[in-house]
Parts: sequence; C-alpha cells; structure tokens
Amino acid sequence: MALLEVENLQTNYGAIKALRGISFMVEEGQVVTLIGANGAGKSTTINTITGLLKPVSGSVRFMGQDITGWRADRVTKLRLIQVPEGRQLIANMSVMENLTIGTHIRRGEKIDEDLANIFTRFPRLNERRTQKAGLLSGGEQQMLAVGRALMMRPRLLMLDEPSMGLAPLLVNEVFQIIAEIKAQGIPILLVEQNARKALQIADYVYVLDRGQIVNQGTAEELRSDPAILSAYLG
Amino acid sequence: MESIFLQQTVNAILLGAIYALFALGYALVFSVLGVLNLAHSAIFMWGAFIGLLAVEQWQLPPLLALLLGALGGGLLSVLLEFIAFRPLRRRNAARISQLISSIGASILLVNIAQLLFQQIYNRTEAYYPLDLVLFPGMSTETIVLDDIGLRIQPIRIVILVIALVTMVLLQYMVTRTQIGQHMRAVAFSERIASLLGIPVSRIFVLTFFLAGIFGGMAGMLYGVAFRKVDPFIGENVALVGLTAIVLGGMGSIQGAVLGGFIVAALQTISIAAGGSSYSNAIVFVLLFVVLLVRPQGLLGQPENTRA
Amino acid sequence: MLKLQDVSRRFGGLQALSDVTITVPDGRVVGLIGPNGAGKTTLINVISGLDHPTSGTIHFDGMSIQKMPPHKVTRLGIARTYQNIHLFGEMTTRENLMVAQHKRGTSSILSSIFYTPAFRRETHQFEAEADALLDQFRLQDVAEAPAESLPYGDQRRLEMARAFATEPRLLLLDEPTAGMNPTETRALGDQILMLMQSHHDLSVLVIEHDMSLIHQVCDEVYVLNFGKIIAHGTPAEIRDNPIVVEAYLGKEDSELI
Amino acid sequence: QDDATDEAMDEVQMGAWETCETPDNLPEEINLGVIYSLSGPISVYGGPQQQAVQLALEEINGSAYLGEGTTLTAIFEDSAGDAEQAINAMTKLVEEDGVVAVLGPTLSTEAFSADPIAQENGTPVMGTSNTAIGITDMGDFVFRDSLPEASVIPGTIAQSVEILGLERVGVLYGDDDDFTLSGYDVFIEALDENGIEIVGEETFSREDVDFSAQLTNLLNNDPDALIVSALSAEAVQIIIQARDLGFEGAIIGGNGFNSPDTIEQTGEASEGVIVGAAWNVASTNPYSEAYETAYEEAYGNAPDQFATQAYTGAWLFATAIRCANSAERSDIRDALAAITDLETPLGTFSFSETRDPIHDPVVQIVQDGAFAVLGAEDMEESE
Amino acid sequence: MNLLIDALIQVLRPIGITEPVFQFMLVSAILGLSVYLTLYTGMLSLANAGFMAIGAYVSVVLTTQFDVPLGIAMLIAMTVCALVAIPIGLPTLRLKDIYLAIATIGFGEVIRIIALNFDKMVESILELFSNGERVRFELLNGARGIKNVPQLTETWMLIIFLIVAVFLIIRLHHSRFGRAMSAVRQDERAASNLGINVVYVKNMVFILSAILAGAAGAFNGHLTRIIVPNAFDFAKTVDILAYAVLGGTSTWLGPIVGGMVLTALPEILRFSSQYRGVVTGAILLGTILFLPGGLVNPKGLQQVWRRYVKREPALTAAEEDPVDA
Ligand SMILES: Nc1ncnc2c1ncn2[C@@H]1O[C@H](COP(=O)(O)OP(=O)(O)OP(=O)(O)O)[C@@H](O)[C@H]1O
Ligand SMILES: Nc1ncnc2c1ncn2[C@@H]1O[C@H](COP(=O)(O)OP(=O)(O)OP(=O)(O)O)[C@@H](O)[C@H]1O
Ligand SMILES: [Mg+2]
Ligand SMILES: [Mg+2]
Repeated sequence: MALLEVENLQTNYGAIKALRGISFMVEEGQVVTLIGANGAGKSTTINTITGLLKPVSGSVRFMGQDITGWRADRVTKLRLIQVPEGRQLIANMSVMENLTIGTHIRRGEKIDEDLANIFTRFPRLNERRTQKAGLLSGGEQQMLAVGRALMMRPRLLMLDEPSMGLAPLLVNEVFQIIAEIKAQGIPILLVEQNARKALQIADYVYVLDRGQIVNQGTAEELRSDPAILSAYLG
Repeated sequence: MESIFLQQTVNAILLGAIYALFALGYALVFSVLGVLNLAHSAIFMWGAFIGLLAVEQWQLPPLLALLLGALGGGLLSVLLEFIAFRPLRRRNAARISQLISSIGASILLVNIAQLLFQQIYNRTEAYYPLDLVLFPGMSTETIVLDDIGLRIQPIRIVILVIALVTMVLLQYMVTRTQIGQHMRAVAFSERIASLLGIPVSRIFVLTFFLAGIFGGMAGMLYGVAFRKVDPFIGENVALVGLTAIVLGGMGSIQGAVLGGFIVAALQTISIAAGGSSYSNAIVFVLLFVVLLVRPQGLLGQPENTRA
Repeated sequence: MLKLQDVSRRFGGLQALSDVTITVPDGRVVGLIGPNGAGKTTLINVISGLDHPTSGTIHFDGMSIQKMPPHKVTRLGIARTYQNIHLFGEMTTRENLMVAQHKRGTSSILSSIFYTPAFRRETHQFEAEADALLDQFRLQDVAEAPAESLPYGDQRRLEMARAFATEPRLLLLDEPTAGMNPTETRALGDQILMLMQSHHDLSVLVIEHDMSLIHQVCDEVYVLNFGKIIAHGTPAEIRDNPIVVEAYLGKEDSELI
Repeated sequence: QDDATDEAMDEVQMGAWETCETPDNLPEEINLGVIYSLSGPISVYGGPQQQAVQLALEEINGSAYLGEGTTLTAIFEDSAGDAEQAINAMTKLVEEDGVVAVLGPTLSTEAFSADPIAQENGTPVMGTSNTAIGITDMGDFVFRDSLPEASVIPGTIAQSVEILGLERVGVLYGDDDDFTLSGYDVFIEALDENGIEIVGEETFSREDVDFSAQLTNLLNNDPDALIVSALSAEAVQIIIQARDLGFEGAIIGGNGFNSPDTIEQTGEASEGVIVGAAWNVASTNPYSEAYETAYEEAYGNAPDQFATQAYTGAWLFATAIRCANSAERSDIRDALAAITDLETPLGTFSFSETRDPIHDPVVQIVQDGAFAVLGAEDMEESE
Repeated sequence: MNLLIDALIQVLRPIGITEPVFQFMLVSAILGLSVYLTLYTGMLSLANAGFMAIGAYVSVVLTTQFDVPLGIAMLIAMTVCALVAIPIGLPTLRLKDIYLAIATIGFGEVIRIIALNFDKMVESILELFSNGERVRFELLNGARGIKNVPQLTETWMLIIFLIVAVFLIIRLHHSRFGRAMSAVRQDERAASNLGINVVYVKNMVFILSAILAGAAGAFNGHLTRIIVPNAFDFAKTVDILAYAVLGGTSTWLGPIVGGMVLTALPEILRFSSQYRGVVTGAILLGTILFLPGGLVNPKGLQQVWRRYVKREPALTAAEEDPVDA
C-alpha cells in the first residue's frame, strides 16, 4: 500500500474541468514529481488532495485512510503538509510567528532545535525574524514558506513550485533541502517548472497536461525521452 | 471650577468604560472576520433584555443574571455566525454582503425583541428594578466625596473594573495564547489557516461566542447602569462603538478600548465646554483629523503589503 | 534614457537601497540580478513612482521623476510588471489591455456619453491595437476570459502585454518568467527581443533569476546585493565575476551556463 | 360590590359621551383609520396609543354608542416614526381603504407629511400627540386633541415661581426633536415673562441615557430649579441622575414627565418633581379615573398622556359620528368642529375655532411618592 | 407618460404600492445608483445621506424662500453637493474600506448636526456684529424642520431623471473613465502604474455620487412636505447601502431594483401587521443568503439555477486569498 494514492480524481472550477481523472501514487521515502505546462492542473491536484478543493469524483487515500473531501485542517493534522504556490504567508505576523504557528499539530518537543536548523539553513530569515512576513522580499517569503512547512514535521510534504522566484544560489539551496528532507526519509510530492532540477532529484515523475496524466516513469526514463526533453528541459 | 472639572473627568471615564466594553466585541469579530457585524448592537440589546428578564421576571440573583445576559449574548452571537455569516462565507460572497446579512439579522433580532416586550410588558420598554445591587454587599448609595466635590455611583465603578479586566484578559488571550494566534491566522486568511491545521470553523464559532459574551455583558451592565431597556438601545451605541473601533484602529483590542474612552471624553469635554448640541459633531471632526494623519487609526497597524 | 543617481531607500532600520547609480540607455536591455531581498523590486518601485527614494535623483529623459506619482511616471512612458501578479481579475484579457490604453485616450467623458465620431474612432483604433497585442503575446484564445481564470503563465504574459499597451519607452519587468518552464522562458525571451526590434528606442530593465534569460536578452547587467551595486558588465563578464558567483550564482549555475 | 363600582364607573364614563341622540342612519360598519408609530423607538408612545384606541372602540361598540348594529372598526397602520411611511399609510387609508376619519400620526413631523393627504381628500384627521405649532393650519379637516405646550407651560412656570419662589433656573432640553424643542421655546418665553434668570442651558439628543455631563454643568451654577423639556424616555434618567449629582431643588418638566414611570421608576428621586401637562395619571376628574381603571384592567399598566389623548380622540370621532348621524367625512368634520364642553378624561373639552383643543391643564408636584396638585397644601393652609 | 404611470400604479395598487410609495421607490433607486457609483470604484463611501440632506435643504430653501422653480433649485442643489464633495473627498478618499465608511458616515452626522443647529449658529454669528442684541434667525428651524414644503416632485420627473442617469452611467461604463473606475476598484496600484490618476478618478466618482444623492434629496424634500434633519441619520445611510448591495453591484440595474424592492417591501408587507419587522428582516437575510451577489447578478443567478434547480453539486473553488492582495 502506497503512502498516498490518488485515484481517478476529477475537479471542476464551475464549468471548467481542471482535472479530468488523474491517478498516481507516492510511496514511502520517495520523491515524486509532477511536471506540466502552465495551467495543466498541478496546483489543482495538490489543492484537491489537501482539501482546499472538493473533487467531483475520485478518491484520495493517505496512509490507508480515505481522506477524500476532508476539510483542509483535518488533512493537515495528519501532517500531510502543503507549501502552497505563491507562498501564502501570514503577512501581518512576524517571521518567527509564521514559523511556529503550525507546530500545534506535532508534539511539542524539539521545536527549538528545528527552529535553529531552519535558521542555519536560511540565515536571512534569522536576520529578519521580527519583521512582518508581508514585507519580506519574494525570495525571503519563499524560504519562510518552506521553513514553516518543515516546522510542522510533515509525513508527506507537498511543494508547489518551491523554487519559483528564488535566486540561483537559493534554488540550489532549496533542492539541497529537498534532498536532505528526502534523505531523512520524508516523502515528497514536488510540483516544479524547473524540470531539470526536479528530474535530478525525483524517483518517479508524472507529466500532466490539461488535467490528465500523459506520461509517467522513473526520472531516468523521462530524462531520455526526447519529447520531454524538448518540452520541459529547454 | 476645579470640582466641576474633576466631576466631568469622572463622568467621562465612567461613560467611556461602557463604550469600551461594547466596542470590544465589535472589534473582536471585525479583527477575525474582517466583517462588521452590525448585529452586534442587537446582541447588546439582547444581553440587557435577558438580564432584565432574569432579575425581573425570574427573580434570579443579579450576578447570575449578568452571567445569563453574557451567555445569552454569546449563544445568540454564535447563532448569527451560523445563520448570517457562515452560509455566505461558504459561498465566497463579498464581505459587503455579510455586512448586509448582519443588518438583516439585526432587524430580525430587534423585531423579535419588540414582539417579546409587547408580550411580556405590554409595551416596548421596561426598567431594571430601582435598587438593584449587582452582588451582595454592593451599595447603591452614591459615593459622595464632598471635600473634592465628587459623586460617583458604585455601579459605574464596577463597570469600569469589568471593562478593564476584560480588556486585559482579551489582550492576553489574543497575543499570548495559541488560540489567539490561531484567531489571528484565521483573521488573515482562512485558506492559509486551514493549511496550518487550524480548525477554522471552530475558531469562528469561538470568536463569535466571545464577542457575544462581551456584547451581552455590556448590554446587561448598561441596563443596570441606566435601567431602561427597550428593543432599540443597541442603536444608541452602534454608531459610538463603530466610531470607537475605527478611531482606536480596527483589529486592535487596546484600540477599541482607547477609542471608547476617547469618544466619551470628547463628548464630555464638548458638553462641559458648553457645546452640548455639537458633541457628536466634534467627535466626528476629531475622528476625521485622526484618520487623515493616521489612516489606520490610533493603534492600528499599517497595511502589510507591498507592490 | 533612465538615469539613477545615488538613489537610497530606507525602511525603518533597513537600508534597502544605498547609493544606487545606474543608467538604462535607449534601445538597450539591461538586466538586474541579485540575491533575494537585495532590493531589486524596491528599485523598480521607486522608478515607477509607487515608492519614492529617501535620497538621490532619478531622471528620465532629463526630467526629474523621483517625486512623481505613478500615473505621471507612466504618462512619461515608463511601464512595469509586478513580481506578484497584479491583474484586474474580474476583467477579461482584452479589457485589461484596454485599461492600459487609458492614458493615451483623449476622448472626454462627454464625447463618450454622446458617442461622438471621435470617440468611436478612438475606440476602434484601440480595439485594433488590442487585437494586435493579443496576437503578439499569444493571448487571442483567452481574449474574452476573465483574467483571474487564466493559467499562471498566461497571466504573466498578459501582465507584460498590458504594460506594453501603455506604449512605453522604458519597460520595467520584475521576474517575468517566474513559474515558467525553460521552453516558455525561451519564448518569452524571444518576445522581448522581438519587441526591441520593432520598437527602436524602447529600453528594458529586467529583473530575473533565470540566468538563461539574462544571457538571451541582456546587453548589460547590474548586480545588486544588500542594496548596493556590486558589479556591472556584459552578461559574460558578470558570469565570470567571482564576487557575483559567490554572492548570487553559486558554483553550479556559473558552470552550467 | 366590585361589580357595583364597576357599573357606577361605566355609568360615569358612558354618561359623559351621550350628548346626542342615538343615531339611526349609520351603516353597519364604519372604518376609522389609525396611524401610529408601532415599530421603532417611537413605538414606546405609539404602542400605548394603539391600545387606548382599541379600548375606546371596545367600549364604543360594547355600549352600542353608534346605535345597534353599527360597529366602528379601526384599521391600524404603522408609520415607524418615519415621514415617508406616514405618507404611505395615510394614502392607503384615505384612498384605498376609504376610512371616514384618521387618528394620528404619532409625531408632529409625520403629521406635517401625511395630514395634507387627508385634507386634500376631505377626510378629517386628528392628531392625538402632535403639539407642534402649525399642525391645524394645514387645513380645516385637521384637528388635534393634544394641548400644545404653549397652553400648558406658562401656567406651570407661573405657579411654580409663585409657590416655590424661584429665581435662578437651569434649562435642559432635547434639541433634535420637535416636541422637546417646542417645549423649550415655550419654557424660555415663560421664564422671561416671570423675570427668572437662566443660569445655564444644555441640550441632549433623543435616546441619550447619560446626562451627567450636562447636569454637572448646570448644577455647577447653583440653580433653584431645573427646567426640563424631555420625553418620558429621557425624563426618568434625568431625574435620577440630577439627584445622584446631589441636586435637591425642584425639577420642572412638561409632557415628558407626565408618565406613570416618573414616580415608579425614579423612587425617592422624584420628590419635588413638578409636572405641567394636559393630563396626568393622578388626575381626579371622575371620567379620567374611570378610564384609567379600565385601561389598567385591560393592559396591566397605567396609561400615559398620549394614550389618554388617543383614547379621547377615538371617543371624539365616535361622538362626532353620533352627532352627525352620518358616516360622511364632511359631516363628521362639521360635527367634530362643533364639539363644545364635552366631559372627557382630559377635562371639559372643546375644539377652538382653529380645531385646537381647549381644556384645563394640570400642574402637579410629587410629594411623598405621589402626584399632588401643586399649591394644594398652601391653599389648604391659607383657608 | 402620465397615462402610463397611472396604468402602472393601477396594476401595483393591489399589492400596496400607491403613487407616493412608487415615488419613494424611484427616489431610492436614484440613491441606489449614487452608492453604486462609489462601490463600483471600490470605495465604501457612506456620505450619501449627508449629500441627500444638503440636496434637500438647499433646494427646499430655494423653492420656499426664494420662489425658485424646482428644476433650477435642483441644479443649484446638485452643484452645491458637487462643491461640498470636493473638499470632503480630497482628504477622505485616501482612506480605505471601513475607515472610509466611518469617516463618511461622520460627514453625514456632521451635516445633520449642522442642520439641527444652523439657525442658532447663524444667530450667534450675527450677534457678534450687533452689539450683543439678540437676533432672531429662522431658516432651517432645527429639529422642527421646514414645514409646508410644496409637493413639487412628480412621478414623471423621477422616471425621466432615472432614465437619464442610467443612460449616462451606461455610457460612462463604456468610456475609458468607466474602465478606469473598475480598474481602481480591482487594483489601485496597478491602475496607477498604468497611467490612471487614481485620486482624480476617485474624486470625480465621489462628486458624481454626491450629485445623484443631492438630486434624490431634492426630489425627496419636495415629496414629504416637511424636511427634518433626523430623516438623514445613520439609519438612512445603512438603508441606502442596503439598496445597492441587496440589489447587486455588478450592474447598474441592481441598485435600482434593490432600492425599489426595499422601499416597497414594508408597504407590501403591511398585511403582516405586528410581524412586519420580523418578516422584513427575514426576507432581507434570506435574500442575501440565497443571492449573495444581490438580486440582479447574472453570474449568481446562474449558480443558483445550477445549484437549486438543476441540483448540480456545489461549486468547489475555495477562496483565493493571496498574501499580497
Ligand atoms: N480559481 C479558478 N477559477 C477558475 N479556473 C481556474 C482557477 N484556478 C485555476 N483554474 C484553471 O484550472 C486549470 C488548472 O490550473 P492550475 O492552477 O491547477 O494549473 P498549474 O498546473 O498549477 O499551472 P501553473 O504552472 O501555472 O501553476 C487552468 O486552466 C486554470 O485556468
Ligand atoms: N515596505 C517595506 N517595509 C519594510 N521593509 C521592506 C519593505 N519593502 C521591502 N522591504 C525589505 O527590503 C529588502 C529588499 O526587498 P526587495 O523586495 O526589493 O527585494 P528583491 O531584490 O526584489 O528580492 P526578491 O528577488 O526576493 O524579490 C527586503 O529585505 C525586504 O524585506
Ligand atoms: Mg500552479
Ligand atoms: Mg523582488
């Protein structure tokens, strides 16, 4: 049994059919990547899994439990954590508060330790720890969003374009963090435009197009697929 | 001259306490929902009404009545969340439609109260008993401090103390406790809050409950202080409360309290200076000036957004 | 030509820009790179009038603009896009473009009320121009869709098209390719180059983290770090500048390119 | 025995109205329009008015006052204290429902908006709580049975001055309400005439509850008496708060003080309160007492002045219909205008040339927790 | 025209809409449009009751004291409103949301208090120049109001005014100014960066809205036969806002329908006697719950159609609430 099993998921925005029945899974310890053009439905997929959107049909199972249609806060309590596209910080809270606000879903121990880890990884956040999140620069916000999710000790981490808007140095940093998270055995569902890096780190890849999965395979398989190469690797 | 100044100062502080208490509940709902709950003044009236029924019809001890007034306010407020706010939020309606639904709810609550008044009292006003003491041992005698020319009613001091204690407790809760942090997160965005595992619906219910408690309590105390209760007493404080929270800075707890006191002080000062006809105009002119200098109100936070 | 002289911007204790001096010559594409939080967006904000420098001067074609409100800056011919998309979500794609034509409109309220020939002429002209822009930015298919329902990439392109609809002589682009894949990024680069070809005196200041785009379109590049310019040169010079590699690019990327 | 007194009361009551022969020319049903503020804050006054009219109609129909087989029915409309609604209600009653006459509306403002419609349609309309200047100037179909302040207050002030020897007074009045403002004007004029010094004037708004600031100001100047032009809603607070602030002199008010609440709700504080009004609960007029008993029996609390005037108004219309022996609007108008020296709860009542009421006002003072005629003691002593 | 109106009234009478009711409905429709303009531009301005008061007082003083014909009195009243709107709007319109709302409510209250005390104020000013002699000045008569105002407003005037106003608003929407209004509502900063003078747009709209409210006030003043300051209080402000929101602000038709329905409702509900208030509240609440976008809102009606008639599953999109919106 896979950690996350998505089956035949269909989601609409009013009359727009954003997902037309997609199925995939994430196994323990894996990094699974969803790639696809703009508007393919990647964010919709993640949002449906977390419960921000209700599917029209299909099912989502997490750790063997059917969580289809659960509210987002219930899903999150299972420590199925999403780092949403566009950062979605609490703009009027400080960096520090943003980092700690999600920790209520885990047990209290070692929070300080984790915090220290985050600050060593993102010294920039440490410098700005009392600043309101809304006033951070784009990149700083992205770091904070990832940091916040890590503070929640995810069982499965879902990252929606985490490298968007980051300086090259930080993009490397983020992928390094992803690698580290992976090394810690935390499974990851990664949505990325930076397909080159995503494919480097992924165990398994699904390619999404207009609400459907059009291709899938291990990272190596796809890296050698000429169609993928031309479409996503530039 | 000195004594009149002192007396007027005391008048202002005591009036301010009532405004502040009412404004607190208003501010709480606004800061979490970002919506003005115009039915809050109806909750206020119901608090006074329930308290009145408790002491007058059911002959309960006044403290219990206060509790009932507060609790009744809380429950009604939660009811409002369920019938007037939640359905609209669920459908992503514009905030302004929530404002209108709160007006609808308010009309409903006031008119139901009017029907009940008519049923129970055969007219639309009623009075708290003349010699009501809030708790055993409390005096109803005016405290006279003749050497400094000051007269204070004990009940008003009680109201002042309750308002201040409430403010401190609420402030502590919102800034220092996890519940408070969650409330602020929900206030900022339900969507983000839910992604942080915060039970959004429960936070809303809690917020409404607390706000209702403050509203109901303020109403009951107002009733005890001024004794007359009718279905429309909420209208007397609605605009004052609104002014107070805007002046103090929306979403700020201390701001609401500060605003309440400032409005009362201004009204009193303008009356003391011989301008009783203009007291409300003066309040608004000052509000105007404050907003021009500090568009976010006295203690409000500037917007945390950037281009 | 845009000229910034010793521009500084403080936010409380934070010096977001300090003594920045840069020039964007006519007909050139200038890149602006730097780590996150370096002050790039702040720089664009002070140029476009949304924010104002604490000290220093900004001149556009010899005119001092550091205190101008945004709409006047735009009327002088400076347009911008935003790092976080700012479209008019309830309007259609086409309407978004038409708003941008606003400043060029000469028809008065009265002429539109009476539907005068001049008003109709202007409207037709704008519609034609909007169509051309839709074509140029590959947005024809979504012309009548509300902007908020567009996919992210389309929204980014619409932002650029909208800025361009003001007929600017200086275009400020804040991370135009964020969220795009390499293919789309390259296409956007081509688009910029095409614009440069068809509009001779157009100049562009572009903020990017995607070095491939910088290399594709920029004539010269400034590097901002902690609010200061730390390097200036051609893309190739910048790539090899050890300070830049250290502060911004990191080993891997400079090798990759 | 109770029955006996009841009957005696009924006799007194009914006897008063029987001025004309029992009519024989009336239709089975006669519709009377009634417009009062039945919702919103003004319903405090409109509600009891409605009840009083209901009581009057029960009595009128119960005693076959308009002859066997004729019922007088009221169509009640709510004006919510709003001029627009008053217009709408009046239009509906006069043009749609075809009522023969209209009682109300509650507020003078509403009357100024709505009465012209009745006038245009030749329908008699009678204000039962309109005291503003100019009400009956709207036309010959416009009546009122509510004594304007100008007919009450001068007497109140003159008597108070004489008996209490006032020299300096402070004045407190509501300045956003026609009723209290008119009262204020008349007070000032009367004070002027009696050569009284005004040591301070303060205002408040409708529905205010805290008057401490104004009172503190006034009391700082050591007045002998406070003159208050307020409605009953505010009067209670003003009396209590003035006493709380240590004021022991007389508090003189008009209509607004004239409610059962004044004593009930202020307790000891009401000692020394002087009320000059068209009518008072403590009125000893037998017709008034009979009415009061009936009202209390029906509704459980004592009537206020506006209710009494509404009750009287309904009876006046009934009397006019009876005397006219016709349900025609103009006949009713003529009969109404001809009413003179009718015994009513308000006293011996006539309409003046200008269709304003003529009857004696009462000036009373609260003593030992009850209303007493002002100066009664002195008179006894001097006798 | 008059025949048509008569016929219409004949049809409406059975449900309680007599001619005066219809007239007030039309006045409310104009008020609805007035608040619609500001809402459409993203301003929660609640100054309408204040401008209504100015319009009413100015025009009534002119027609009753100076025998000015209604048409000219209205033009002057509307001009005065526009002139007052400029100094009020310039500083105030920088405020947002609820801050703007309360500042503008404050304006209305101040106007009301000035109307209450106008005579007294003039008196004390005149007394300064008259060696302490007591001067009598009576114009607005404070709370007593101006009485016996001739009923000059005719139904056809209201209808024609409304038609012209709607026509102008439609044209406005199609002009670049109209697009600028919408742009300012949706994203002020982006609008300013596209060359739109946000301050200008906001102030122009505020002035237009003031003019409409002033006209409504002038019409209303010549319908009610008396004008008193308290007719323009906070409650009136709230009513006017409700007209627009209940009717729906996505098109100009919404506020008109909203104003007319909300004004007619209490009259239609007269049969419910003492339950009238409860029923009114329940209807208002129910309507806004079912149709959050207002009575006239094509999109919302579609949704309701899908949801309640065709019984399709509810919409699923969760609220988009980006960090920097
Ligand atoms: N709120 C919305 N309302 C209507 N349609 C929407 C909404 N959000 C997304 N869509 C549509 O749903 C489809 C899928 O969008 P989604 O955001 O999931 O794409 P994506 O793969 O995440 O793209 P991107 O790489 O741009 O983030 C797109 O066609 C988009 O236009
Ligand atoms: N209004 C503000 N108030 C306080 N600090 C601010 C404000 N705007 C920006 N800053 C701070 O100024 C610094 C520069 O921000 P800016 O947005 O210009 O960075 P940037 O170079 O655009 O970064 P990125 O590439 O991440 O977008 C940041 O540290 C940011 O937190
Ligand atoms: Mg996406
Ligand atoms: Mg930036």
